[in-house]
Amino acid sequence: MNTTERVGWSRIEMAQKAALDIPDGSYVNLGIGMPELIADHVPPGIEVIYHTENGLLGMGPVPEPGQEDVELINAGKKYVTAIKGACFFHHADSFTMIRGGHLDISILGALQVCEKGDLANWSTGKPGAIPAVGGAMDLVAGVKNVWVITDHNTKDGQFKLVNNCSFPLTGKGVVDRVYTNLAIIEITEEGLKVREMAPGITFEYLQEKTEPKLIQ
Amino acid sequence: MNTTERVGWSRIEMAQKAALDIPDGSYVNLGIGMPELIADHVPPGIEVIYHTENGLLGMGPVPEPGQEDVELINAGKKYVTAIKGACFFHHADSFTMIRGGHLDISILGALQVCEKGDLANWSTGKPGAIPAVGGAMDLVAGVKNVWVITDHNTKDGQFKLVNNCSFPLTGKGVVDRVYTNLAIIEITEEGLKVREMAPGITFEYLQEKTEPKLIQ
Amino acid sequence: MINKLVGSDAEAVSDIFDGATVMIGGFGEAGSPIELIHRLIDLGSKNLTVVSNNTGSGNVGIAALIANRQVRKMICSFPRSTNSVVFPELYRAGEIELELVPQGTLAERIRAGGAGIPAFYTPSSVNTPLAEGKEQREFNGQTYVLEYGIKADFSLVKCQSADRYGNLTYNKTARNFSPIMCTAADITIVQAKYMVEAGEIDPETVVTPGIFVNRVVEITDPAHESILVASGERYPR
Amino acid sequence: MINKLVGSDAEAVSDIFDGATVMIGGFGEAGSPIELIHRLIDLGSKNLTVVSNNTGSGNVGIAALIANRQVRKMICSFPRSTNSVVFPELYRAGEIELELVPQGTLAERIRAGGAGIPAFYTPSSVNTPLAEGKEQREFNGQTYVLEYGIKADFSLVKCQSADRYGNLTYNKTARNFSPIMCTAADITIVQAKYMVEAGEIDPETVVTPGIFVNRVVEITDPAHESILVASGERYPR
Repeated sequence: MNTTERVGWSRIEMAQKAALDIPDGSYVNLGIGMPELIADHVPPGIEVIYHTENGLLGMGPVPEPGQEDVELINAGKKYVTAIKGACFFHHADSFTMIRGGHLDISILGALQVCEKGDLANWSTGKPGAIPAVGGAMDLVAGVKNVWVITDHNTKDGQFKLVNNCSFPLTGKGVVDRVYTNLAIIEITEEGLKVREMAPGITFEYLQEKTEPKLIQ
Repeated sequence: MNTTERVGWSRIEMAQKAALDIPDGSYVNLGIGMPELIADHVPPGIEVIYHTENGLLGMGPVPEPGQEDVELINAGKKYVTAIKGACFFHHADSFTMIRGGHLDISILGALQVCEKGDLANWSTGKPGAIPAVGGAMDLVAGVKNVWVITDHNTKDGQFKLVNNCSFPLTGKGVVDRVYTNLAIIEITEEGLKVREMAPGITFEYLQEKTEPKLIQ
Repeated sequence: MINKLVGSDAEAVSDIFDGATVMIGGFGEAGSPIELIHRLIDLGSKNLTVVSNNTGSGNVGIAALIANRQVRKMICSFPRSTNSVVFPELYRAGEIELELVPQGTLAERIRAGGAGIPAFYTPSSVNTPLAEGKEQREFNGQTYVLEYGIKADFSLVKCQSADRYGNLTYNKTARNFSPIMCTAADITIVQAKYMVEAGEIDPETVVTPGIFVNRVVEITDPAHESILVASGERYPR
Repeated sequence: MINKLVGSDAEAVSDIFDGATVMIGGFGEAGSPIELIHRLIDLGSKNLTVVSNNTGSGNVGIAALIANRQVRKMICSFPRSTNSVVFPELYRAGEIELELVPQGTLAERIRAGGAGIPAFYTPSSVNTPLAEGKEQREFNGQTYVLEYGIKADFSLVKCQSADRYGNLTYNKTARNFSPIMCTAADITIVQAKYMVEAGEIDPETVVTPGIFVNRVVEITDPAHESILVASGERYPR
């Protein structure tokens, strides 16, 4: 398998696809990494409020150079800004929002997602790896809709959409939808249902890159 | 028994006695009724911070006439003021202070106190009585020191310091000290220990007015 | 654009259904959302379970809601106060149910409901009649009672300032149960004394973040329960 | 007169004993009380259990405390970050213990410890390795895991403004764990950027009420972890 050539949607296009699905007025938590790109692609006229679990509702864009504030950061510890109408709060209140089901959408990265919606995204379980979980287990347990945005396969061509996760779980049966470079896939009672495929991607190709049987 | 003539300390004197025992810098919650009198008798030079469980730390004295604010009240729903350095908070935070053991002293009224420190102060258990508990059970469960201030006997001469409470309990083994019109009594492992008697009160008289055996 | 301001108090409460659980902010009259309660009386929804620290006084506000026979059950800590006549009469007549909860346990149960915590252990009420029939357990040699989170279909609260996002501030001890009730309801309905522009409330001083609020109605000059009671007001008149 | 201001940061931490449990505020560098941590390094107390979301970066602050072999065990959610080398090395060598806790569970356990709640149920971590060996229970058909409140002997936090009563405000996302840590320790020690007169902080906007604070020291110009790390600073030098 050629692992250097990118197939299907670019990272930006993936973020655009996810951004288009966010309803107006949603409260959204974006995970570290690729999910962060999504905020840049929400269409004009749609107002989305971003929550960052370290204590800010109403997170704004990255600050202008020179305007960074070491005490205004997001969960990825990057500098951010606060919109007009934002508010700050402590961690117990922040996770009241998460665990209490007040957020509409959590968009996360993934190591593996299984056809039942199990998510593994915090640890490869390798000996010597430093386990670090952060807020991921709280997000998947509490937020109403959990979306994953990830490359369809690993860099060395392994499945990320699997029959059963081999890595330690973040949560069981929690993922509702997956955005990859190849397709948008809904996790349904019946299994993985393909909603949309990237231009040039055939169903057969997609199935080849996916361990569980897909529903067209 | 003559029930109209008051014996021993006046209510003011009882409040003075209790006030003198409050260490400088204490955080204190005063119950509704007689305990409220205590704040007026703390000696100059002693700073006490009053907590009222409806959401104010740093409660000040009763406002000047005409200065009442219907949104600044204490747990007894009376108008109060706030000192410089006060703060307002919601009920879950207020009972974090109480249940979490952050308050130094809770001073309450009582229907009955038993020699093991059980307190009954919220219900006579009579049919037709409307049960109402408020914050009393939280206060006795959480505050470091629980003091009771009460007349030594009921208006019709019944014991209030009893072998066993007949009224429904507020808490078991929670009272540390009782201030009455006749005496100041410590609740100890050995039983009720008389620390001080009001002028003119003999130990024999005090024992006669008290069901459990007193320790001199 | 997010804008939680609704046109009227009547509209704000219009979907409170028969059998709903409704949390109502306030400790005594401080923080009691009288106008929202009166619109709920106008609406006439029946068989409500009401979670509120008290049962009101006189014949206005919560007391009037109870008098109008809209409340099947009260969950509260102190259903008795000066000028409180409506609840005691119905309770003695066996016509209203009461779940009496210690005030701190009530607060914690509401907070737990809002925070996704189904149950917790507390030392309050152990060895008292209010712990009877409840599961108990020892931790570090001390006994605790298991209590459950409470959630509501609706919360009705009064605040001081609100913006279009639903960010709220309160006034002094009128804050009491309202911030936690905002977190524990499917639909939180707020009457605000002042509507302000987004950003006018310093982000450091927001008490209720807007995520917990669904609807805000501006009531610039809210009635005060004690003044209504003193003047013998009844609702409905 | 109540006055919680103490003379120096060294004095503020001087009774932190060997074997103590110490909560340290901060999420990454935001809110990390570097000066108090460095004074704890000067003091040299050993066998500490440290509760903090992260394990620090570079060779200053929490990372330096760990590097100085004062920490027996870390209770945290994310012991890994850019420029984090000290903890990973010791952890791989089996020379420091780790209790990994989901971030929201960590926050709730600290809050519970401060609020007198010995234990609670949470949905977070169910069906994951972090729930293994823990008691589980169903409520309304969903599975939850039992988690315990955490208390500490000391909490070290950084705030923005403080008065003599110990009332505190914070700065933006530097607030994070500090308000709940203040409630959960026997002795809460605070480094404040500004000491202000009692009453200067609006009573509506106090974030940590003074009852939760024992000692305050003014550190007008606190160091920033990222700047120290970028310039290759080590503590002790």
